[in-house]
Formats: sequence, structure tokens, C-alpha cells
Amino acid sequence: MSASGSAPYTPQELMVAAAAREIRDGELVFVGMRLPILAYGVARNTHAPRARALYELGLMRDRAPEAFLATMGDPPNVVAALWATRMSNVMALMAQGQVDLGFIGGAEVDRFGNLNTSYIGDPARPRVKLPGSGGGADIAILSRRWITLMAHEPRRLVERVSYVTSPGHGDGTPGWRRRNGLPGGGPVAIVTTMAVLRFPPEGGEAYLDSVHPGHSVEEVRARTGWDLKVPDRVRSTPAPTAEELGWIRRLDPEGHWTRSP
Amino acid sequence: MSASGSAPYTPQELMVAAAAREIRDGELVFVGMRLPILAYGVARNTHAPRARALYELGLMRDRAPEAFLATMGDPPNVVAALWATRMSNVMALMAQGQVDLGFIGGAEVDRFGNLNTSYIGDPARPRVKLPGSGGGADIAILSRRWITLMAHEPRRLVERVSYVTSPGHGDGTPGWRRRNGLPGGGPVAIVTTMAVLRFPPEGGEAYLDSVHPGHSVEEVRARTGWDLKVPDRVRSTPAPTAEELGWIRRLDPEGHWTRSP
Amino acid sequence: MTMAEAIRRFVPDGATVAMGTCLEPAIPFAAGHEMIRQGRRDLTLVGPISDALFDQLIGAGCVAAVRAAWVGNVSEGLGHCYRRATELGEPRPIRVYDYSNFSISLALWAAAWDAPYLPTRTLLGSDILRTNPELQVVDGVVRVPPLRPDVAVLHVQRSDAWGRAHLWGPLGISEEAGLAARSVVLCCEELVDPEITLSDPNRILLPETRVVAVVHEPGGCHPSPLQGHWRRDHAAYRAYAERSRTREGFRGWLEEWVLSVPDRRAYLERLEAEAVRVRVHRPSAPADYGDE
Amino acid sequence: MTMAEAIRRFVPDGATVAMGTCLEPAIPFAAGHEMIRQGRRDLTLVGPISDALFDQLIGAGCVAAVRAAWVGNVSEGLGHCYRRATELGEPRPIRVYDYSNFSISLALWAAAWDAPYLPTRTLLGSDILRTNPELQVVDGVVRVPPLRPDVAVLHVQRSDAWGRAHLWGPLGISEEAGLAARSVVLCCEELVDPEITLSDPNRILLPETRVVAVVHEPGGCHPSPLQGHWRRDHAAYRAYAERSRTREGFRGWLEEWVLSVPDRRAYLERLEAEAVRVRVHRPSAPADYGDE
Repeated sequence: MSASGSAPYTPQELMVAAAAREIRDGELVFVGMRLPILAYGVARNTHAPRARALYELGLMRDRAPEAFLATMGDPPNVVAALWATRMSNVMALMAQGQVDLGFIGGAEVDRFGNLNTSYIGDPARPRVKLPGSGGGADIAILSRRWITLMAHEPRRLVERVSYVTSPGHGDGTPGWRRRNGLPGGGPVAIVTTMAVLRFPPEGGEAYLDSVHPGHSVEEVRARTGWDLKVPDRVRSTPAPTAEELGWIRRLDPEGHWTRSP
Repeated sequence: MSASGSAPYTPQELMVAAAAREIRDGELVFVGMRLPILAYGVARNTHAPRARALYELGLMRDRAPEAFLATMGDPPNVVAALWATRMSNVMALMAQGQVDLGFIGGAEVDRFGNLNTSYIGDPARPRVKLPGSGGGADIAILSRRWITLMAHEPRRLVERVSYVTSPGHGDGTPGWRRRNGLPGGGPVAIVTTMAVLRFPPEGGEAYLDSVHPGHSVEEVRARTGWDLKVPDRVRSTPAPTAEELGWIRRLDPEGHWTRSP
Repeated sequence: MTMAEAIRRFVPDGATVAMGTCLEPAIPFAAGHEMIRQGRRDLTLVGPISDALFDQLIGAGCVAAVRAAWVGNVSEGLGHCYRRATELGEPRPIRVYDYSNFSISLALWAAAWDAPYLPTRTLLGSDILRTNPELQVVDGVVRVPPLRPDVAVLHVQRSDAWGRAHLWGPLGISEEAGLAARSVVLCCEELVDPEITLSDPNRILLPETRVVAVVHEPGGCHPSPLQGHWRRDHAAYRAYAERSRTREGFRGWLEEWVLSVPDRRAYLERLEAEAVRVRVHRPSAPADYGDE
Repeated sequence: MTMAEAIRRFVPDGATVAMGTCLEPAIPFAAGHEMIRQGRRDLTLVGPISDALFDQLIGAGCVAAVRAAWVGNVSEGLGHCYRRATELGEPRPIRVYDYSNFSISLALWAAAWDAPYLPTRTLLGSDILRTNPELQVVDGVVRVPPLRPDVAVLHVQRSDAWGRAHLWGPLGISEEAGLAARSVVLCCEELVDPEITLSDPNRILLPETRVVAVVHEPGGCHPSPLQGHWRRDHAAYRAYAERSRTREGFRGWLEEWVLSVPDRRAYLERLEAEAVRVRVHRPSAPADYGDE
């Protein structure tokens, strides 16, 4: 899957830029794996110089190391960290509602923002065994708001996930999270390779907010596994700026995350 | 209160020696304040070279510093410690049953080994407000066995304490601790300025085990606030050896704990 | 930030304040004395044990309640002001919430993790369950509810201006107190460059996001010890114990060592504190944070 | 002690073994490979996430159950042996107990503190509560029961022969795993004199009383990184991901890198591991433990 052949950036680069813009200056961001690691680096070096990053293995940082990170545990990520500690301390901050924004990867997401990263099919004899929650369930339940990034495919954006690893807005009824005792606010956006989907402030069902350059509303609807809500006016996702692309390519110089097939 | 005027040691020195002998080689000892700090040092340097000390503020040691300690937190106690950590980690070892022996100081103890270090009189308007539990209740409940040291006075060895800060054998009925969910084994001895009282292996009521040189069974009974059980044969507490006294005086060179009035 | 400003801004009347979290070492006496000078009232003090500092604040009338496992003078015995307050209501009555050391740590961990309570077997069979009704026995275990100080005041060996603090020696309940508290006021023996603190992120005690003030206050923990800097001043504890036996004695002590002293610098000058300064240095072996 | 002896003595068939407790760094691959060589069976593996090691043990047929939050290959994606075991029962079926990262940490803290459970709001609304029936919702909160590994295997930068280990960098769940486990096997990059370890008691990870074996195993965590010593060998993870896609590919990998290799020294020689050795050194500022 790629954007129009002539686009000066890859779909992953656009996703990183879009994710980076979700980070507000001064926020504490729970950074997951892969693209969010880059998104934090871009945000920190552009519009959010005072954003801090929290990594579940036990790190807090106020800058992205200028080295490629294949994982949050790569040694450059520890140098000049603000705190190297236990996972449970990092989780404590999240449990207290101190984490403004979290990122979670997923294999499947549904119209209510529930994520499955555990089992496709019967958990007792799954068709596909996915790696599991990691910190995903914790982020989904405890962070103030969160975002997931995903390839836009019908098998990934599904009507209802068969297994809820990381709960979003549950069954989509108003107040589902509060009724079930989930402290955090839940998902606010799904950033895909084709579009940005958002949730209403009160939760519920995702709607199409913007379509990436080179894609159409029709294409997005066709590649979404449910009848996607489309408001009257759908924006075009702003392309990555030269500055954003510059940072992405500095942080992922070999394109491990952003230029792989 | 003093031993016979000609004794070559003070009552406190005898108590330290008696307490030290309760420490077996290789044991993990939860060391409290004051005399037990010295008792660990004596035991470690005489018959229990492999005994380790645990201090609730967050230290483990395998030797006593050769410096006077007014508190467990004095800087010499940290140098070459085996572990400098959080209190909750030290308490974890005790909760797991890893602490063989604990020491607790007290203002009042009763015939069943219950200690009061909190309130004399009505807690709402106490006649005397004592400092409180510190780690005492934790040691009393969680350590495998424990010992208390006390001046032998009728107002201190009482029929029943009015407030149980650190539970011993409760109401003295068999299995009281097990019935009430207390994991540790409870008190095994009360070392006083005149005698050593012990508890039967199954708990219950203290009995007179040995009388310190210069004191008599009658004197001990007269200074005990309950009708103290005295077996047919009562030993004489062995006097501190020259080696024990040497260590006591090296660890408390000015007699802060052992030669004060 | 000066101590006076930090206390004025972050320790209001009625605040719940955790101090003395390392037990005997690193007690923020300078911060407590400034609270007294500013006439702070109705504080709730939180700590595992308190080696004299709580007694002083209580005697000065700053305290409405104590949540602690032990209040006294560790090498000398009872806390005389604590006794007068609890026995006689002088200078004012205080409410005492009894804990043990383990249970107050659990109360802070419960707050740090936003747990509704932490269940434990400690305190079973103790009358602490009778006098602290917040501690409930359910299904045979004690439920320790969360305890959230408004502010934890911590004295540490060094910090940078951004609040990355290095504390070493016994930690007591410092970490959980800082994580449970809504804010942290750091008092540091040395104010250092971030190159020092960030050279060892594992020694950083707490996230800087929790720290609201960094006060450079050398000697701020006297008479308590601080590894690498100060021995314990036993004589000062003994003198305090003796003078605080009577209310008049305590007032004299308070006037001499707190009220007539403008700040910590003047206190240390009056004291001739150099006698308890650590002169033998024992540097730790470095850890190598090399990355490429 | 050699790795072979440590695994033989302290990791019996059927043991519950915590590994990979720092998440991506400091994974004790050498210990895992020795378990495979010794044909260990019916292990229960405990960890927060596993970056390939659990996949290898599962593929080799050593594993009966996994208690973890995530099993895969962090930079490459799915764990292919894990998939074959769970989807097809090859080479044998395994039982999966799902956790999240936070909840597995709490399970270990519950064991460390001997709490009957720890209550938390995490996992509310997650189907993890459905597939791990040990996690019960009572009164609106999740009760995480204690998890007590028989042994925690930890790779650290340095230790002395008595088991006083210095570990730095992100700690993950290493501390609670060590405190919860009945015993700890330490694998250390450097075996050092006690003067080094005892010069910094705050960096000592665990009480020596918990440590049953110290194995001096340089490079024992390859291909995972170790601060100050090894970068992450991304290429090795990628090669493993590709070769393990098929059962045959995995058998070939296993033969080449585990079964035909007598020990870690031979592994490192075959590997030309020097390419990922850290060459930039960044020593931490010392802490002063001076006392008098």
C-alpha cells in the first residue's frame, strides 16, 4: 500500500507526522513501539519542545536521542534520561492520570475503538495468536487519551473485534467507560495509512475526520470493515512538512519503520 | 537499677550478651534500636559470623560497623552495606517469612508477650503517649520469632497491656496467632534487667527461664506484674564473657546504651 | 528558590505534608523550621518515624494531625511536645492516626498506584486497627487505604535546578511518598548541573514532573545525618530532648534555634556545625551508561 | 558457577522461570539456550514482554505455559514459534495466561509482599479478564493474585561472587521478579570484587540471600542490548524472525545457534559479536558514601 507514486513521502511518514501533531506542548506522552517513537521525536523537535516521553520499561525523557531506535530499550534511549526506574513507577504515573496521551499499536480495531492484539478466532485455539497486550491494555484503560496507528485494511478496521485486549469505548453506548470503572478517557483517534478517524468527545463511534492526500473518502469507506460515519465536511490530512520529514529521516535514517515495504 | 555493685558489667551489658546469644549463626535478624544494635554486633563477632542484619529503614549488612551507632541510620551503618533500599523491600522479606529473628523494644509487656508502645490509659486522652509502633507491629506479626528487651519493673511487666501495639500470643489461648491470621511465630523471650523469661514453643504464657547473677527468683517475681510461672529448675543467666564485653565496649565506647544511669 | 518562598507557596495552612521519609537520615529540618517561622497552622504530618522534627512542629502549634508509625526522639526516647499535645492538648490537641512502618508505606503505594487499598496481613492482632478506623479487616486481611500527601518535602544529596534528585543511603519510604504526593519540594545539599544528575538516571529518585520547588539548602537536614555530608549530631538531639521536657524549656529552645534565626545559613553559623561534617569520602564505583 | 551447572541445579523440569524482566535489554539468552541444550521440559515462563527468547524456548519444546503480557519479536513482529504452539500445538500445546505489563508487575509485588492479591483498575473492560480466570473483578476492581516464580534469571552488568548485583538502565520488573521468586540466578557481564559492589549499596538490586548462583557470562544477553556493554543486534533479531517463519527454518536456526554450540563463548566466537560492542563509555558521577 502506498500513496500516489509521486508523493515525496511514504504513508508511514505521513502517519508519523499526523501522530506527532496529536502531541501538545508540555504533555507527558506514553510512547509505545515503532512509529510513535518517531512521532515523539518529531513533535519534540518541532511544535512540542516541552513534551516529555514515558516508556513502559522504566524511562522518562525530555528529548529524542538522535540515533535510530529499534526498541525503546536501545541504549541511546537511556543516555541522559530524566528517570530510569521500574515499570511499576511509570505505570503509577499513568494510574494517577498523569499521562496525557498514549500510543498503542494494534492488529484490529473496531468502530468503538476497541483494540485486539491477542487472538484472532477462539482464544482456546486461535486462528492467529498475536503477541498480546504488552502495556496496551494499561494505556487504553489508564491514560487520559490515546491514539492507535494502523494499516488501513478491511481485516484490521472491523465492525467488532472478537477479543478486546485494549478497551476503547466498549459497546459504544454513552458512558460505557465510566460505568465500567475505566479511569482514562479512551481513544480519540485512529491514524491509518489512508485517513484519520476520530471519536466524539463523549466517546462512542469513530468518524472520518481527514483523508490523506492521494486517497478518497470512497476508498477509505471501502477499506473500512464497518459503515464508516462521514460528516459533511472531510478535511484533507495535511502532508508532512519539510521540517517534519527532515526529523523523521534523521530518526529513522534507513527507513526501517517508514520506508519498509 | 543495677546488678550487684561489684559486678564487672552493667545490667544493660548482660542484656546485650543475653540477646546476642539468641541470634543463631546464619540467621537473618531484624535489628531494632538501641541494645539490639549492639547485640547483633556482638553475635556477629563471636558465635554467629554468618548472621545478617536487616534494618527497617532499608539496609542489609553482614557485619557491624566498628563505630558507635546512635541510630540505625548513622552513616557508618550504610558503608559496605549489602543492600541500601526502600523500607517496603525490607518488609517484603519479613512478610515472606525470611526474617528468622526480630527485636522489639517496648514500654509494657504482658504475660502473653503482647507489647504496648502506644498509649498508657485511654487512647483518646492518654495518661502517657508513647512513640508508637515504628516497625514493632510488623516485626511482631511477620517475623519468625522475636524477642523484647525491657527494664524489669512491675509497671512494665504487667498482667495485661491496655493497648496491644505489637501482638504476642494474644489472649494466651492455644493457636491464638494462627486463628487470627498472624503469619509469624510470635515472641520467644523477654530479656529484662533481672531475668530471661521464655514462652513455650506453642506460645501462651511466659515463664521464668533464668535469673541474672545478683538477683533472685523472689525478687524477679516481686518485680513482675503478674503471678510469674516458675519451673522447678531456674538457671542462672550466664554472665557476659570477656569477649562479649570486649565487643560491647568497642561498639558502645562511651556507654551511651550500656552504662547510662 | 529560597526555603521561605518554597514553604510560602507550596505548604499552605491545612496541608498534608510528608517528611522524614528516610527515617533517621536526611530529615528536612530546615523546611520544618521555616514552617514554624511562617506560623503555619493545621498541618497533617505524614512519616514513618519522626526523629524530633514532628515533635518540634507539634510544640510550635503548627499541627492538627499526625499520620505516622512513631513520633519521638530516636536516640533519646519520648517526644515531649508530642506527649503534651496528646495528653494535655497543649499547645493544641492533635489527632493521631496510628500506622506501623510497613502499613504507612503500603498506604503511600496504594496512592501511587491509584489502588483503592492494599491488602496485607501486617497489623492483624494489633490495636492499631482499633484506634485507626480507616484500617479495615475484610476477609481476614487488613485493607490499607491510600494516603495522598499534598506535598512531600525531601532532603537529598544533590539535585539540578529541574528537580532531578540523587538520594543515596537508606531510602525508607521516600520513593513512595514522592510518587503518592501531589507535589514534591526538594531540599538539596548540592545544586548541580544536569550533566551530573543525568549521568546516572537510575539514581534519580522521582520524575521531575512531580517536583514543584528545588531549594538549595546546605546543612538543611542538621542534626540528622546525610551520607557523604553530615554525621548525626547526637548532642543536638540530646540537648533538644532535655530542653523540651518542659513547655518553657521548649519555648526557649524554639526561640533560640528557630524563631530568632532568619534562615538556615544563620542557624549553621550559630551552631558551629563543622564538627559534624563528614571528612572521610567514599566515592562509589561508576556505572557505564555507554550506548554506541 | 558455569551456566550449565546453574541451569542443571536451579532450573528443573516444570519450574516457573521469570526472564526478560527488563523488557528489551539484558535478556538472559545464554541461560535460555542452556535450558534448551539440557532439554528442559514443562517450564512456565514469566515475563512482561519477551523479545524472542520465549519464542525460542517454546519452539524448542521446553515450555508448558506462559504468563506474560506480550510474546513476540519486538522490532520484527510476531513470534512464529509462539504462533505454531498456540495455533497448532506444535511442537506441543502451551497454556497462555494473559496479563498486561502493569498487572504482571502487580502480581509479582503481591508475591513479594505476601499480599493475597493487589487490587487495581487496570484490565477493567479488557477480555484479558475473560481468558485469565485467575484475575477476578470484585467490588469493581481487579484482584491480581500473587505470582511466585521458582527462579528469576537476571542478566546484570556486574556482580560479585556473593550475588550483590549492579543493574542499570531501565529496570522493568526486575526488582519485583527477584523479590517474588524463591531463588535468583544471576548472569553477569563482569564478575567484580566486593569493593566495587559494596561501594554503592543503593545500586545493589536484590538481597544476596535470594541469590543461589552467580554465572559469569560475558555477552550472555546477546542479541539484546546491555547499557555500557552491548548494542542491540537488530540484524540477529531480523534473521531469527525470518528463519523461524517455518518449523524447518527454526530447527535450522536452533541447530546452528544453540544445539551445535557448547556454550556462550563458542556462540560469541561464531557470531563475531564485536560489531555490536559498545565503544563509547559514559561513566556516571560517583555518589559519596563518606561516613565520618
